[in-house]
Amino acid sequence: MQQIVQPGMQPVATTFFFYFLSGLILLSGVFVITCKNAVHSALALIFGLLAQAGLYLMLYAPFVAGVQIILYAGGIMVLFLFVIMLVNLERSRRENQFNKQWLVGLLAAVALGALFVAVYAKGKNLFPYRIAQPIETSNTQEIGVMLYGKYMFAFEIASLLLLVAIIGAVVMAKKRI
Amino acid sequence: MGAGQPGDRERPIIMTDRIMVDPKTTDAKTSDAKTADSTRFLSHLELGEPDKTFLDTNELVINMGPQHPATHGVLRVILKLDGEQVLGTECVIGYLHRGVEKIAENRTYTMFNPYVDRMDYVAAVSNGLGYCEAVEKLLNIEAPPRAKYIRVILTELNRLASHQLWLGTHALDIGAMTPLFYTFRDREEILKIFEKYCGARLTTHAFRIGGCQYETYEGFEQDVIKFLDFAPPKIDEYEELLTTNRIWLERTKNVGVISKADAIALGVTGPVLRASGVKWDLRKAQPYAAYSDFDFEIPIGANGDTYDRYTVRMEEMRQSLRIIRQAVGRIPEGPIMAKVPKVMKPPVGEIYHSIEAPKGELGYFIVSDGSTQPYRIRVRPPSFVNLQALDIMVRGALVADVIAVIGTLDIVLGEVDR
Amino acid sequence: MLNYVTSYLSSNTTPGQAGNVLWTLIYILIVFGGVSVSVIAMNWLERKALAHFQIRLGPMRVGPHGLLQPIADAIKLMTKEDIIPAEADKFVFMLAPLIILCASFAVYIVIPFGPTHAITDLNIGILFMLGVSSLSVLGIVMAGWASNSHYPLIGALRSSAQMVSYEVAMGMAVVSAVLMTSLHGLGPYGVGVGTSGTGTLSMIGIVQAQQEQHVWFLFKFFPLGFIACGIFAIAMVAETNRAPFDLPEAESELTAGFHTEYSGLRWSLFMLGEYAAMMAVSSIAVTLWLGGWFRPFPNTLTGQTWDLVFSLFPGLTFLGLAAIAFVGVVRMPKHAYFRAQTIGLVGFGAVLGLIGLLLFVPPVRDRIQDIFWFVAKVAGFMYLYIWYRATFPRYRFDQLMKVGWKVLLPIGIGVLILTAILGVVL
Amino acid sequence: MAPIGTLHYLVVAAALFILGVIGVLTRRNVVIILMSIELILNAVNLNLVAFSRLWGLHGQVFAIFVITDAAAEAAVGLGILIAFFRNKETVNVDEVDLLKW
Repeated sequence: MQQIVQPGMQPVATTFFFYFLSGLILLSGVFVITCKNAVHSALALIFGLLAQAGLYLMLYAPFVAGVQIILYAGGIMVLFLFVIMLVNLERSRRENQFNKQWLVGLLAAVALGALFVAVYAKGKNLFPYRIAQPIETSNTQEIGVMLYGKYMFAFEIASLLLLVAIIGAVVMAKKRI
Repeated sequence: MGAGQPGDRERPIIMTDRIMVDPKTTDAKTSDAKTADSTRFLSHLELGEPDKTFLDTNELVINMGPQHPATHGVLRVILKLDGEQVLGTECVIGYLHRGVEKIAENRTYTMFNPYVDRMDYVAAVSNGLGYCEAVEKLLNIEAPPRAKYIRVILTELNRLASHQLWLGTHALDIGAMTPLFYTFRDREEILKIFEKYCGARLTTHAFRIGGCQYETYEGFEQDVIKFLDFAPPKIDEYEELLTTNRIWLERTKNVGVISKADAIALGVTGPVLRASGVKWDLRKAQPYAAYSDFDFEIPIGANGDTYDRYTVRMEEMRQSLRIIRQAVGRIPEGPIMAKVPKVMKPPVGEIYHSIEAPKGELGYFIVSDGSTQPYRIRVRPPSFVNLQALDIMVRGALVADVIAVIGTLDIVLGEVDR
Repeated sequence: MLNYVTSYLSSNTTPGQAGNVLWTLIYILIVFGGVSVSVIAMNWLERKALAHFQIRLGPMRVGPHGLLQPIADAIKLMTKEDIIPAEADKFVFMLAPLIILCASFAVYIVIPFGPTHAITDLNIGILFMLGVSSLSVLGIVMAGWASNSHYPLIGALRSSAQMVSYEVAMGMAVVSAVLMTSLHGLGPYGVGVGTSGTGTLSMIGIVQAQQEQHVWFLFKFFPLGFIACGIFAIAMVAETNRAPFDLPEAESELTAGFHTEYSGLRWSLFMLGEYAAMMAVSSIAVTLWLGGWFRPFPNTLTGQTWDLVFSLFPGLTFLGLAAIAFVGVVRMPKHAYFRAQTIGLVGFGAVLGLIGLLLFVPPVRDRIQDIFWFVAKVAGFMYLYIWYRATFPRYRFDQLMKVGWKVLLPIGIGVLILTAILGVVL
Repeated sequence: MAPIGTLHYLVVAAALFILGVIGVLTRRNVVIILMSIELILNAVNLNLVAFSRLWGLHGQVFAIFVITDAAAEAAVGLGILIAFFRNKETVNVDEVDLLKW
């Protein structure tokens, strides 16, 4: 992305967009874990994912944002919706949505949160209160070079993983193999 | 089947609807473990206990119709699906039941004649022909040769019209919109001839017992000859759109296959039977009207799939044109009406007469008790019998194939329900 | 303030890149308004063209030659009762058409109608486009599920499977086009210099690459670009759920597929979204393979004369349309009943003619040219859509999947690999 | 408001992570548990991308790998879910308490 540095043409209201998008993400996260209906959860998650793509754009990671939209919102979530529709049970909506260990779960989460707070409070100075300037005009090419250069092996492993996942999913879901 | 079972008269009913009953299903009603209302109609769709294995989907029951754009009227098909695959079907009919056969018992033979037009309303002329010939057989009279020729011409024109309507709707079901309009354009020419001849386009009531009511109008032959020149390029046009179309081939080849043996066992007739490779056409097998005078081929198929039924019907259109061309050149002179008593009182007895309607064997079984009204009339409608084959043809196929097969069976609900 | 307004006009970039909010908003309004108007026009054109394919006249009653029919339809749909089934999931039911609409309109953000006539130019433009257009499947799935009815559900399942499958083949075709941007090979039609450039994902960059290489990607590495474009052209029909891949809304099988339960305004939103998506994917195809906004032969037929000749086309087109309208006026029956229609048609022709004359004015002529050629190319694709619909029967679902996975995808991968090899060799 | 720094993103990511953990630990519906896992992965991605602003693009590359992983996980998880649902007619995780069936 071309970084425009002319005066008066700064990206508008960065702070506002950050709080708006992160609010959207957290709100959707809350909906995901509280909605009775799985489809509503999935929809909330989709909105969260889209908002997160917005955050990636703000972080000058357009390629990751694009991949996020295509793969997450357009692919994985469609798969989720697909499955929810296949297994949608009227019954499951009337049942208790939370399991018996919800108290333990909450406590664990609070403990985790406390840990995060402690870590961030302690290591606050490690994270500069600024975002680094854009590294280069277009980092999509850079990512491509990295993927096919330095991370070649990891890339191949990932493709192998996907292949295994495809086979596994087919074996699991197909009635007659 | 709820269609027109007459009440308990003294005489036993001789013919019953030949319903193909799956041996498994006959006792399905007694073992009714089914309580849910949705499964009420599915008695014979239960294919035994589904094997509950580790990887098993639950089945989906879907109502196709009676208000569905592709069931050709008010046919209701209950589909039991596994995903998109059809496990079984059950046809629920009777939504268009008007009690035609019962009405016949309260009408004189002449009065009942127009009613038969309303059964297969796209091939009304054939219906009339079958009825008139059956009553003539009962009365032991014969229509004069001129009347027979006029009958052949009109019936074959009607066969063409019926096949054109079939082609249009069948193609529309499979998703090709355009042939519908082409066929309707050309069918219009036939209907114009009908209108000029007898004043009606659809329910023509063209024939009377003993012959024809109307003499041919001035220029009838020219009109027919004009149509004979008009139609063949149009039929080529339909074929051009469909016959070699890849998608059409994929949608119709090996879809809705019915074997020779199955077709015969189910009593299927008409193009559906011929497409399975059985060379059976009543026009040749037991010629009626003047069909023995003409030279024509019986097209047959090899595989009994939807594509074969399509090609058979397309060829039948051409053969019909051939028959008409032979007939129109040599319509004999003479009367068009045999000597028929004013009050028809056929002798006591029963008669079965069948003709080759566009859709198959159209039979009339008439029982006379010697009065002016038939004691009982039973119609053997081709659509009704052919519809039985639906289940065999679509098992294991996909939902889209059900549509294609219903289209290829060429059913008319007016005839199925009567 | 005035400075702010004019600063964009003098800059040589899109308003989004210039960071000019005012002009961005203006462009958004123009593009979205234009798209909505073209959807209405497309509606009328499709009905008329389809009707003439099928030896009928199509709409003839509302306005001369049914010109006002889409407006009448819109009014009818807007005033119609909005039915929400009792068992439906109301929130999702109401949200679904909006999602489809937003997804198909958001694509227009990056479509370059000209070198500066785009709302913005992302450097992941084509990726963004694929992503956003793939979001419309969510709307379909939601609509089908929320209706709480069998046929919509099956339609939704079909369509989600279909769109996800064809996206893969589509992606392969797009990737081969993107690859071509970095390969300055000397194809049979290419006269480009053999410098190795870096590829680009930006829509404007892709079109400019075609200019630099002096070849539409349709003709690059001759059969390869052609095949890739063909794959895209097939996959885009499937993506937009149009005949012969209109299984999700197969009328004869599933009544109306995922929008069976919709009526009135919400249904019209689906239609709006569908047509907007059709035009959007056609625009992608034009951008990737047909040279985007460039007029035919920008490199061979150069010089002032040719520039002038080609710049006359927009005006001539409108004058031609006006002429057609006036022929219609002449052929209109001379009867009192048709008086209002005749006058209407005269007015319509006059407006078209005036627009045509306006387009001959030099400053307008030069600015409008890019947009004109782009729209003309898109219109070609739209005509293909209508043509398909009139000609082809509908695929069955398993055959559809077969075409997507077993035919288009392998060919797409093959084209991609061959493109890469040729790019290295040449 | 203060300018947005890396820490802001980290806090959002941490909150998202905790939400995901709560979802995984307390919900019964397997589909929602899987979605909560997606939340967790997304929180990680946000961290990675935020850090990539400071220390080069490796974070973004890694985020792409995480997305790949999420796709694989969703496919297999949902496959198992479908197989499970066919057998037990339930999607509740605490009813999956048999080691064989």
